[in-house]
Amino acid sequence: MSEVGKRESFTVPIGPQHPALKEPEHFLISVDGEIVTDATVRLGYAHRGIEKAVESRTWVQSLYMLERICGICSHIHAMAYCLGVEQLAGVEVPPRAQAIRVLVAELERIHSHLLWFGVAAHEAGFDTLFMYTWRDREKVMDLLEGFSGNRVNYSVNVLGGVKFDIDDTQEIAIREAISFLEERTHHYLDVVTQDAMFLQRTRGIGVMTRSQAEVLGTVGPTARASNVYREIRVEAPYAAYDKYPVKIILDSRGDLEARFVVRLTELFESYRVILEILETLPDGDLTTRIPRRIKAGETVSRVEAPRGELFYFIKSNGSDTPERIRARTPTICNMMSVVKLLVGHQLADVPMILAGVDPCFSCNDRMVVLNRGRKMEQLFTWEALRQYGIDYYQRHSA
Amino acid sequence: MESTTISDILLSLIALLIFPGGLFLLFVGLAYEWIDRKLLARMQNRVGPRWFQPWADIIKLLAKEEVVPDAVDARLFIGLPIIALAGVLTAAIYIPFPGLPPVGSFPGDLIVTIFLLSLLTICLGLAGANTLDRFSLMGATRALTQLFAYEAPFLLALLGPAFVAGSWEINEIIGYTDGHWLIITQPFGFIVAVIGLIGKLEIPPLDAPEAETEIVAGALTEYSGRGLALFRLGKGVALVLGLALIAAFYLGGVATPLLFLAKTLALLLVIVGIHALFTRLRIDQTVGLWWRYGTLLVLVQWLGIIIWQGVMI
Amino acid sequence: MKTEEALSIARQLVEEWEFKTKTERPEPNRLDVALTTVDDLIPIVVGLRVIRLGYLAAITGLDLGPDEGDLEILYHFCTAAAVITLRIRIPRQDASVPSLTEIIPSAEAFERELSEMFGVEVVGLRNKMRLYLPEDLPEDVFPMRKDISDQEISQSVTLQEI
Amino acid sequence: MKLGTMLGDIVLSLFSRPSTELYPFERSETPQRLRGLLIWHPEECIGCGLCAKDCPAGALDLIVLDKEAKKYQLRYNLDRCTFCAQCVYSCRQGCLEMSNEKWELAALDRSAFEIVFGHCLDNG
Repeated sequence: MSEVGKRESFTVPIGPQHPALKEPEHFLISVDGEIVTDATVRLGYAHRGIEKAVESRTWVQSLYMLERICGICSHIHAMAYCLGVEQLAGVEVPPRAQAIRVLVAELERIHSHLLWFGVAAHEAGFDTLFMYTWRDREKVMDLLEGFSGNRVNYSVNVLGGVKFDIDDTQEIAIREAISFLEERTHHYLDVVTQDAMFLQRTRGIGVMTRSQAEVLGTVGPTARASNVYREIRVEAPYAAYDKYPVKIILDSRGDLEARFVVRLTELFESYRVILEILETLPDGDLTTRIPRRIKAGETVSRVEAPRGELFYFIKSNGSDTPERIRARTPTICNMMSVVKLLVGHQLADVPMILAGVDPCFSCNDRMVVLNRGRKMEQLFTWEALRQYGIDYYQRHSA
Repeated sequence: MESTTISDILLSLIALLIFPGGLFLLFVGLAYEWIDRKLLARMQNRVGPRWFQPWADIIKLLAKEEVVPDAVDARLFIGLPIIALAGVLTAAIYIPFPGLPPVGSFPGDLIVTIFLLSLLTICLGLAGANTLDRFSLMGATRALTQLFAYEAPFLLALLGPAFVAGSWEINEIIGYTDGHWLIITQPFGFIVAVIGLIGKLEIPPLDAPEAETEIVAGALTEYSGRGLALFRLGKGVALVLGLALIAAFYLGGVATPLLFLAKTLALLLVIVGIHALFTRLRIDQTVGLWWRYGTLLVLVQWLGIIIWQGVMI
Repeated sequence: MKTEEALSIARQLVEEWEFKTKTERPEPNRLDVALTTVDDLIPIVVGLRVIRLGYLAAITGLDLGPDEGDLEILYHFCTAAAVITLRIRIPRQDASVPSLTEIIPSAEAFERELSEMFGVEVVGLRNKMRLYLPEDLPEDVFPMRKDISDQEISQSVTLQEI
Repeated sequence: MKLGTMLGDIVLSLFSRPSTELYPFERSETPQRLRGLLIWHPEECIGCGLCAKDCPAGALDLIVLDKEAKKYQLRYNLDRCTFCAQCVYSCRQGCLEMSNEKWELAALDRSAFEIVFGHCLDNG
């Protein structure tokens, strides 16, 4: 395609409402024919100002606020927050509660990875794989619902421990589901590494070298698929991860296939850890008392969310409302790196590369670039667009 | 020419509008679309849509308001879906799709039928190019590139049986294929015909022109209401006609309506199986692969026929 | 590089080159380096990058309250379990910090958020596009500052005519 | 490199029962711990109001009718409740629990969402 002369290149707005993206984010992809020449991202569509709202709520209420930052990994946000506040308050959480927290975190990692795997297969146009992965994911959702009473925001965490306990019926259900999922994951790993048509869409696509990954600041499985040794559960074990160590999964190829393989192999780690916890679950009570006013001070709490390192900075001024909570989600780092990665690829690969990073958004924003009359590009904000729509219909229906 | 009496006109009108022609064909088209979606659902371990879902969709779409975008040639925007459906419906006259001999036929109607079938895709491409919306522009370019890549091999694959039957009139070809199962003698031709049909109708895995996750609905992004309904109907009817054509040519002709129905359904099962089994390929992959292997396969098939014909005579 | 080793190297780097700083260890795995002047920031960050110590995990903005009158910006560098935090206090009026994007490209997102939430002018940041906040929020409204309440923020948004 | 690795799954599920169900005609039974509609047992309540104080969504408020006779009234805004069960956890007398049968709580008008437990109106 070495056409000389000015090719008609235009900006393809992917998002904020787009079938490829389950949550609103807005990519401005400039295309020359089918090749991407430039890409920028605009976030903020689901920004609810949680960091501001938390400053006017008590420590107990802000737990549920922070839990709703992300719909898929609500438990890890609550856990990071609780670990930080307990560190500030100098409270020792009973070992049984820590073990249950790790168990639910691993269950959440399984359901998050299976969800991502299905959506990525759907992006590639392999709907059958999407349907099967989401069917198997239901097993984990049923476990979480049986254990905590809610499929998504399970709210297992509470400041100072956990609310729910594991009895034998839960244990039997977990063991049975894990064995079924283990067998299915072997099958999916085989599909991802063997299926000729699927490999056409993943092998050698969206390659990110190790140095690129480090410079662009990617975190989590996406970075580990490019051989970056960065895993909080291994390097800085929190909660009960020191008693139930996890092995880091690395891959050197750095392409989309590697990202699939890393996440699926991580599932095996999660199964192993869960079964280990079930064997040696320490007994003891579930919670300890924690004062309503937390001592003044600052702390940093880092945990490994399914998508990468989740960083919490918590500052307290001694009152019963937090002074400042900064939650830096892993997706913001991955998003910045993927945008730079898109240049040079085909438009058809863009959804796959975006999905490859597993964007879990409850981040953000609204901008439509309408190419009116092929010359001038005009910027609409959400209200302006709504207003424009209303006027249009009045003019035409009158 | 014997005098065309009123009854002839009436008969052909009924044939055109009611029985093997218009309404019945639309009905069968939607029925096949339902079977397609139900089979796919069952293959994906889902319950799948209820029997009246396609009809409900079409009625809903017809009831919906037709929005004609501003920067678009309104006459073309409204006219294209009508031409597409009309083209496909006229192709039905020459195809024995309900197991009965075709209504009309003239020497060389095979070429006309195949052109009419591809008229649908051409209208789709023009409809996409007609608007300003990026997604439909992308969809239009992809639809037309895929059309060129899949049109020639599909035509050659269908000419195989015609060549063996010694005529280009569907009616006579069916007469010849009645006894012979050409799938055995011309296997490559059959494969190319089936994959060509999948490519022409943009059924996944070759649905790059309307890849939902990249360009929303491809060329149809701007369409809503009546236009979309007509295009959907056209697709359904084209599916039925394509299946009937291949079944009639390669699976031992039109024995009895019931047996023919079984053959087309078996072919549909194969196509849905392929749909469920594979990932969507990028447009450059589908076109690139097909130009090399598809055309090669059908030429090898032709070579086989010529040599076989030469030896026989 | 293990946690303790990382922390001691960082402390050594800061003290050896007599940056005007005050270091302290609030928690076993944390080292806080309080910078007195803003222009020490770039040299320290370059120093950390040269010895490849840790990656920029986040930039946190703190508003110490209208009476205190200062903003505090925290740069968190993490490696293994160690968290090295560089702290700078800057006045509220025309607060400005140098941009790190030349050295660490991934800082762009954090700096864009810092500038739109706290009104800190990041000198040298190329892409000043807003990251989270919508267009129709006025330029001079910085939501994360303490002196503005939730109600005032929502009232400040006015429907622009197109 | 294999072609059609999902063939086994497809053929198998063609001949087996689909795993999706036709809700609302078929319903799978709900787990024991499902967090549905809130239920209040007024007998043990001592009127401390911790549940209302701790509720992150502000869905509860406790009205003291008269202190000595231990008569209280709990106003429950169903549409604000996020079913997090913090109130059940905060209540030391254990007089709050969440039912696992009542979870289809949609209604046509908002008045159905203001539930007033307590003496003058027994809850739905």
